[in-house]
Parts: sequence; C-alpha cells; structure tokens
Amino acid sequence: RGAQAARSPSVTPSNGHSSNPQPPAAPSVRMLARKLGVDLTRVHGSGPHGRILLDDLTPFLAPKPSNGVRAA
Amino acid sequence: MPDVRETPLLVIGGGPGGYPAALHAADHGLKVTLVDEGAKLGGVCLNRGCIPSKALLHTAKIIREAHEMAAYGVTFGDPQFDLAKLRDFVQTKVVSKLTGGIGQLTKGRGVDVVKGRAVFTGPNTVEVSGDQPQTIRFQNCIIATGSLPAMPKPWAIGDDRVMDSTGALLLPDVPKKLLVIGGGYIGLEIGSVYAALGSKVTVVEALDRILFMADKDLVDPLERRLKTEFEAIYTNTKVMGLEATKDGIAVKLEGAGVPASLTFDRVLVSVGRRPNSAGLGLDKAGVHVSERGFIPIDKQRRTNVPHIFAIGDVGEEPGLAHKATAEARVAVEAILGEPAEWNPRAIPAVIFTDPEIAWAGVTQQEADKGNIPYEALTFPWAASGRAVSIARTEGRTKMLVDPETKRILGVGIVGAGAGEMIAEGVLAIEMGAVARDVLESIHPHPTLSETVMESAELAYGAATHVGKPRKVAK
Amino acid sequence: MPDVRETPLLVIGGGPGGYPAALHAADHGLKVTLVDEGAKLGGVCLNRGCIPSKALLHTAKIIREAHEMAAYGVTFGDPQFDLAKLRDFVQTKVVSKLTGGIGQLTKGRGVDVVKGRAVFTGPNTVEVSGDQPQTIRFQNCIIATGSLPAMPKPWAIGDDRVMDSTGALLLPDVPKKLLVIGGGYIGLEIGSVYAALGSKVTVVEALDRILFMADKDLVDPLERRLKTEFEAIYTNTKVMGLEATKDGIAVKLEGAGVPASLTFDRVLVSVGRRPNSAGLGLDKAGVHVSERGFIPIDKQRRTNVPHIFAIGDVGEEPGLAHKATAEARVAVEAILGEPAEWNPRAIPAVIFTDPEIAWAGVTQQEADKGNIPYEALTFPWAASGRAVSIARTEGRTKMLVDPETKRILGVGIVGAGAGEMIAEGVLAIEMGAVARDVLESIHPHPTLSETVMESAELAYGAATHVGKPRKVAK
Ligand SMILES: Cc1cc2nc3c(=O)[nH]c(=O)nc-3n(C[C@H](O)[C@H](O)[C@H](O)COP(=O)(O)OP(=O)(O)OC[C@H]3O[C@@H](n4cnc5c(N)ncnc54)[C@H](O)[C@@H]3O)c2cc1C
Ligand SMILES: Cc1cc2nc3c(=O)[nH]c(=O)nc-3n(C[C@H](O)[C@H](O)[C@H](O)COP(=O)(O)OP(=O)(O)OC[C@H]3O[C@@H](n4cnc5c(N)ncnc54)[C@H](O)[C@@H]3O)c2cc1C
Repeated sequence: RGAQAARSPSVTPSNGHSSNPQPPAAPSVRMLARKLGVDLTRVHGSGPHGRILLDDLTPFLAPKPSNGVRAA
Repeated sequence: MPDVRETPLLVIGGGPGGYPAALHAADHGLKVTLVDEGAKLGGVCLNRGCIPSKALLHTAKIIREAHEMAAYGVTFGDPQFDLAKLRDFVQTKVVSKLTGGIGQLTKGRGVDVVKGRAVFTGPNTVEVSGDQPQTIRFQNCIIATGSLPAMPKPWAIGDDRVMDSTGALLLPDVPKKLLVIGGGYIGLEIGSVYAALGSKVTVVEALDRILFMADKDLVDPLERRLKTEFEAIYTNTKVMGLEATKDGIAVKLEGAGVPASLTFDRVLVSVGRRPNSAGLGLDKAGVHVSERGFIPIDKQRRTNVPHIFAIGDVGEEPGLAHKATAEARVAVEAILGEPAEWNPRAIPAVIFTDPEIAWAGVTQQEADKGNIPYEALTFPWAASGRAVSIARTEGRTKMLVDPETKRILGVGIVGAGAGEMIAEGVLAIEMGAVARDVLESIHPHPTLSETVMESAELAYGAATHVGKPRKVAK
Repeated sequence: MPDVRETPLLVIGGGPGGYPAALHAADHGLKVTLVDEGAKLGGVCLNRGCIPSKALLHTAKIIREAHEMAAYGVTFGDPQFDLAKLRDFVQTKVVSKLTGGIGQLTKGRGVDVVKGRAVFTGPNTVEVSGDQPQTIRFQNCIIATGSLPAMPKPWAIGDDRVMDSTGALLLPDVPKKLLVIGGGYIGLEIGSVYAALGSKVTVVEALDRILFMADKDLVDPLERRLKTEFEAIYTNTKVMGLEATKDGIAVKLEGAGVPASLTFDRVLVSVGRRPNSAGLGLDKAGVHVSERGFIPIDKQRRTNVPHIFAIGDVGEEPGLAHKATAEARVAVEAILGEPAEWNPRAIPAVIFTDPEIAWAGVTQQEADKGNIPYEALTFPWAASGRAVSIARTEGRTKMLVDPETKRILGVGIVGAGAGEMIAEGVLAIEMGAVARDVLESIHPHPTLSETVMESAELAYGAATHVGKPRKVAK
C-alpha cells in the first residue's frame, strides 16, 4: 500500500534531520551485512522510507559471472 | 588429587546467561563443560529471581482480581492461604520443574555439567572445588557468574527478619507489617505479593520517585494503585538504621513528613544487585574488572583476554535475564567464528507489578537527556474497548517516533499485560518500522494491542478513538 | 414532508466499519453524515457482539482462575452471582460507556449523526425512516450495514428459550442445561461464559470438529479443556428439530453414539451470520449483491457503482470487527483520491475462549490445501518458564515459514493470552520478516511472548528450550 504521502498537518517541524545513526534494517539484514562486511550506512535502502532489505545486499554477494542485472 | 579435564569451551555459571550459552554451543557441535556451584541449574533467575517472583505475582493478581469482581456482581469469600502449599507450588511445581528441565536439556545436548565453584588459576585453567574437585583446562571460556543482592553493611544486623529478595521469595510467613527498602522493581514486585497475602507494606525510596529508570508518566498509574494497596510509599527518604527488638525491627527514617522511627515484623532490603566477580581469580586469568566489579567487554562480549568472554549480570547493565540469554548467542557465535555483534536496538524491560510497566528502545527521559528529537504519542486506555471491558482503564501506551521519518524509536506501556505487549514494540524497533507499518498492521479487536496501533495512528494526525491528538513534540 | 440533506459522504451503519469511516473522513476534512438505526452507535460489535461477550468472558476467566488457585494453596469460597449486577456492569459500565464514547467522538469530529433506517431510492439518494425522517443526497456512500445472526427457519419456533447470540448475551438467567448449536467461536465463547456461571453446557456441531477454520493442533488443547468444563461436545451431529415443552426445549439429535433426544432449559443457536443487505434498496442504487447477500467490492472497497463503497461484514468475509475498521481507512482514503488498496498480508483471528486461539497469515491447513511450501515450527508451552509459573502449559506456538528464505508466512497460537500475542505475528508478516528477525528481537523474560521467539529459533535447527527440533516440512 503506497499511501505514505505523509499528511501530517499539525506536526511541529523539528530542527534536526533524522539523526538516527542506525540505518533502518532488520536484524537479518544486519547479520548478512556483517557476514559480507558491508557498512549499512552506505547502502541505499529500497524499502519503504529507505528501509534496507535483504535484496539490497544482493549486489554485495559473490559476483555471479553471467547476469549483471542487479547493480545498484 | 583432582582430575584434569580438557574442554574446548568452559561456561562458568548456569543461569540464563550460562545455560543457553552451553546449549547453543552444543547445538553447533562444540564440546562444552558447564560449571555451576548452585544446588540446581538455572541461576538466580530460575531459583530465586524471575521465576518464583512471577509465580507468586500471578497468585497475587488472581487474589486481587477475585476481590475486584464484586463490582461485577461476583463475590467470593475471603481467600484462605495455605502457605506451605503455596511454597510447595512455587518451589516444586514451578522452580524444580524448570531447573529439572534444564538438567534434561543439558544432558540431551551432551553438555558436561560439573557441580562446584570454579576459580581461575591461569588464563586457560580453573580449579573447581566442591563435590567434584578438578582442574579444567579450556580453550575458550564464557563467564556468566551473575550478580548478588546488595546488602549494605549497616543493615546486615544478623537477624533473619531482615531479608534480601532470596529470603523474601521463600515466604517464611506473612508479616503483619513489612518494610521494603528500595523502590525498584524487585522491591515493588515482592511488596505486591505480600500486600496481596495480607501484609501492610511500607516502601522507602531514597530518590524522589519509585522506579526512576522508567518514564514518570508510565509509573504514575502504578504508583496511584500501589498507594491504595500499600500502607505507605515514602520517597526522598533515607533509612538511617535498623535495630532488632523483641517487637520487630525498629527502623530509623529520615525524610520530610516521614515518621522518625517505625517498627516492622520483617524488612526486605532491595537496593540493587552487584556483579558476582570477586573471588573468581580473574587476576590469575588476566581479566580486567571495573571498580564496581563489572567485567568490561566488547561488542562480541569478549573480555580483554581474547578467548575469555563475559555475559549477563557480571558484564554490562541492565541486569536482565533475556539480555543475558541474547548475549549468550553472540558470545557463542563469536567463538564459532561468525560475525556476531551485540547491537540490539531494543532491550525490553518489564516490571511485573499490577499494572505492569514495559518499555523498549529509547525512553522519553533518555531522549530528553540525549537531545534526541522525538514526538511522543500517547494513547490512553480509557479509549480502549478492551480496557473498558476488563475495567482496567488506567493504562496508557506511548510511542516515541522520529519527527521527520516517523520511525519508531521507543515504546512504553503501563497497564495489564504490558509485559506481553512490548514484544511487538521490540520487533517494530528492530525492524526499523515507521509508525505507518504498525498502524496498517491489523490488530485484533477487542485487544489491548490495539492501543499500540492507535498510538501509531497519532503520528499522522488523529487516532480513531482519540478526539484530539495527544502528541508531544520535542 | 421529509427534509432533504446534502452530504459529500454518507455512511450507512455505525458499527466498527461505519463509525471509524466517518471519523477518519472527518479527520481529513470531509463533511460526513452517519446513519444508524440502532438505539446506540457501535453496531453489533459494541452492543451485542465483541464487547459484551468479552466483558463476560473476563468474568468467566476469573471465576475459573480463582477456582484453580486451590492447587496453589489459595482457596476462595464458591462464588455468589448477582446476575442483575453483572448485567448492569456489562450493559452500563461497559457497553453504554463505550457507545457513549463513540457519540462523543462523532460529535467532537463534527460528524452529523442521523438516527433511522436508510434505504436507497437511487444511486445518490437514500430515504431515512424513523424519528428523523428525511432524504439524504450524497456524493459518496459507504455501506457498512453489517450482518445478522442466522436463524434457520425450522428452529425459529417462537419460544424465547431459543436464543441467538444477542439474546444469550443479555443473560436472562443461568439455565441448568444449555444447548449450544454450532461449534464456532461465538457458540464456544458464550458457552464458556454460561459454564463458568454454572450451566451444564452441551455443544452440537455438524462438522467433524469444532472451530474448523482453525488448525486442528491449535484447537486440540482447547477442546481437551472444554470437554472438562462442558457436559458434552457432539461433533458430526445434526439437530433434527426443536420443540417447546413445559420442561424445556426438547431437541432431536442425529449422530453416532449421540442420544436421540435431549431436553434443555435454553438453546443458543449460533450457526453463523448473514450479511445485512436485504431491504436496503440496493437495486435502486444499481449496486450488485451476490447470491448469499454479500456486496461484491474491489481492492478499494468499491462496489460496481463507483461512488458507493461497502465495508465490514456486508462485504467480504471474514466477518471481524478489526477487518471492518481497517477497510474503513482504505475506503475513505480511496474517496480522498489516495492510492489506497486493500491488501493485508495478515488479518488476525482470535477466539477468546480459555485458552485463547489466535492466528494470522497462512494457516497450516490453508498451506496444505494451496500447496504452499512451508516448514511448521512448533514450540510447546511446557518448555516456557512463564507458562509453567502460571500453570498453563497446554499452549503451543506455531510458526509457518518458507523453507528456502525462512520468511514468516503464518503464526498460530493456542494458550492464555494468545489474542494479545498475535499482534507481533501480524507485524512480522506485514513487515516481511524472516524467522531470524524475530529470534534476534529480544523478548522479555519471563513472558509467553518468548515462545514466539523460540519457535523462530527452530527455523535454524534448535531452540534453547526444545531438545529436539520439532519441525514439519512440507
Ligand atoms: C527477585 C528477582 C526477580 C527478578 N526478575 C527478573 C525478571 O522478571 N526478568 C528479568 O529479566 N530478570 C529478572 N531478574 C534478574 C535476573 O535474575 C538476572 O538478570 C539473571 O539471573 C542474570 O543471569 P546470569 O546468567 O548473568 O547470572 P545468574 O542468574 O546470577 O547466575 C549465575 C550462576 O553462576 C553461578 N556461579 C557464580 N559464581 C560461580 C563460580 N565461581 N563457579 C561456579 N558457579 C558460579 C551461580 O551459582 C549462579 O547459578 C530478577 C532478579 C531477582 C533477584
Ligand atoms: C457474539 C459476537 C461476538 C463477536 N466477537 C467478535 C470479536 O471478538 N472480534 C471481532 O473482530 N468480531 C467479533 N464479532 C463480529 C463483529 O461483531 C462484526 O464483524 C462487526 O460488528 C462487523 O462490523 P460492521 O461495521 O460490518 O457491522 P455491524 O457491527 O453489524 O454494524 C452494522 C450497523 O448498521 C446498522 N444498520 C444496518 N442496516 C441499516 C440501515 N439500512 N440503515 C441504518 N442503519 C443500518 C445496524 O443497526 C448496525 O448498527 C462478534 C459478533 C458476535 C455476534
């Protein structure tokens, strides 16, 4: 459901940018990133709100020679 | 002359840190030796902590609920207590059943269990004393020796009417008047049990409120209720001395508007716990210890000595059973050479009083202190159909979200069953969920879990059952 | 001559579909008119469904728990019932409080509430009869007229000892012998209430087991318990006729080993509900209706007439309050021109018996039928410290995962509090979580929510508290 056209009329705008140092990624994604030695703060998340999905780590898996489909 | 045993992995301590570490390692094919000096495996948690306290709290809850049913037109006679039977239920049907189960699990997984006290004699050896004296030489070691109740010297007057949590959970009797020193969760939980059994309970807390680590708005509903169940809660109050007399323990107090002296039939000292690291021979192994007795560890739960790890209460705070168990997995995976890392975004905390209080992730007071920007979205349970139908409307569910992205930073709940409900909050935080993820996840009606969904709704303006958005932006 | 009112949005029906639709639309600045023919807003759910049944079930639970405390050494006298007070609690303190609250919410949001029965007279008009007769001309309309208890003709013998759920929830008295026709959740929930109040309850079910839509392994623990609380549960049994006699309702039964005839003081007919679409004038509006009376709708909850929507029980199954509320949001957002879509991956279902049964996502029997590959991971509550300490070890937690990716397809739970626990399962499925996400999310100890974590652990071999992995691959 793509209805995230955030309507948030009465939200007090805050000074800060979203300062969370921990990229939005599920534990399974974080584990795979550790296995692959990937720094998640440098990965672009394709999920809703930039959430990093397992698929986003596919480019970091051992290169499969024939199909170069999924380069980020 | 003691035996010498060789083991790839030695685990010292069989509590919720140690025994899962041993099981987990065994499941991955490691040969493990587990040493514990207790009569039964399970550590503090199973033998004299989480488990007996919760069995008693369950009893207390039903006693209160039965009483409150009068408002619904259902009246019971006053409950009769058979303390011996209650003790037996807790110790035999609950504690021994579970500790026995752990014995079976370790056996089933082929873990060698050694009964005795282990003391390091070098970086790769411990000496075990007790029934099975021996030397154990290990390749890797996980220290999970836990913690002990703090008993400040001046209060250790050698009278068994002055108890720590271990003593109080054995239910020696139901004192007419009980003093609880320390308004932390252990004191309040055990105090609630005795209050339900008929004791007049007084709580003394040195700080200006009970449960200081929890957000005040979450503590308020509990405090209001405890004030009706307890004789008194004295905050900003110091205990200046205990004296054993024929009539009871005479206690000197110091605090504004607080009686200078009171006498109690029993006193529970619950002012914290200290890491169990003394006398372990850590210096012989070369393992550092902090001034307060904690063993410093890294993200893999490794001490300064690379093949020695520490988990549970003896390592870092918070001292919680589930934290110890989760660390066990990290330490074992590190030993197995996997890229394990201790990096939870939410360690839930639960106070099993009635109402319960539970939180996970960032608390509001932490966010305030750390200048973390947030919006606090609070859904009052008075607007929950479920809460109304069980007559428990004092609860509230609070969600802290990032003001920009609406990412969920923390969840706090006070109310009946909060301890089960917080699991959803933990998952949301760990998954990196935004409020919309929770609000669009359909929550069954009528349940209290709907309050989590409706607090998430507030991030986008209004919730179905709250007229005016209650939102605090920071 | 009736008034004519113009409204941008008309909502017909003030149940858990209709009133949230009205509130949600109003929150977004739409002018809304809500018509309901009931005496109080809230629909079936609040007035004669979810809410009164759960208030009574809560009472029943405490009666049972108080009784079971004898095993812990705590005995209460037999409970005394003041039925008038219990009825008053349910109707006044719970139902009226909540329906009154909805009245306030609609007022606070500026929703125009019209009391009366609406019947379509054209594609943009309804005629309202009742105290406030009028014509309403609308631009958009949401039909949320809900459902009615099914009462098969031959059993409608015009004797008020034969009740539907609405009548039974009014607690006319506590019959010595109650027959429940239909082993679905409504019959079992209400039957449990009467059993706790002292009725001898017999259940008759035509199919070969009760609660056929739930996985059998989740129903088993409930069935075992109900068999001790109920007089009898007859499956594969048909009711051949009811007859009013002086001594009660004589019931003819047909089933192997089942008495051919029995007499009961009261009979509850709970054999399902039918969509409330007849007599609505749908033909005048040009809205199609299926043979069974449901209104066909698309992903935006739109009927074949583009500006007329239908949500809740009158649209699609399952007939559940939270499904109706979630659809309300979709329909309103569609009307607001947003890209809304009805596409939940998990609609939780809860049966509020004791133990409760709850599930979300794919059930095992659905996976079997649909040839969906899965692994079923079952964690028995006998291995849960929390379950042991509350003496409720009959529960089990089951997770269905994709064998390849370990993505969570479904979660099913039977046990005390399953209805609250399932929220985590819904979130996990909606977030696309894999088992590792749940297992690495720290669950507080000691809680029943740990069983969800441990079932997830089984996806990777073994769980801490289960010796041999219980895994069914398919
Ligand atoms: C009353 C009470 C209630 C609590 N309730 C909860 C709760 O509800 N939830 C929660 O999460 N936490 C609760 N806790 C805290 C919880 O019990 C601890 O966090 C947990 O037990 C810590 O686990 P651990 O494995 O680190 O050590 P422990 O459980 O302390 O176990 C350490 C074990 O090591 C053994 N040992 C120590 N030194 C040696 C040695 N040299 N040689 C051999 N064996 C040794 C000890 O005998 C012991 O068995 C409670 C605590 C108390 C006191
Ligand atoms: C005993 C019982 C227990 C239940 N327990 C649960 C539970 O625990 N959880 C759960 O999720 N579901 C439960 N349900 C089901 C739940 O009640 C329904 O799914 C839910 O009420 C459907 O909501 P709705 O908005 O579609 O319609 P309804 O709640 O049926 O409301 C329809 C409303 O429309 C009004 N109306 C109808 N026609 C017209 C008209 N022409 N003009 C004006 N007004 C009209 C009616 O007066 C009514 O107020 C239970 C049902 C019963 C009977």
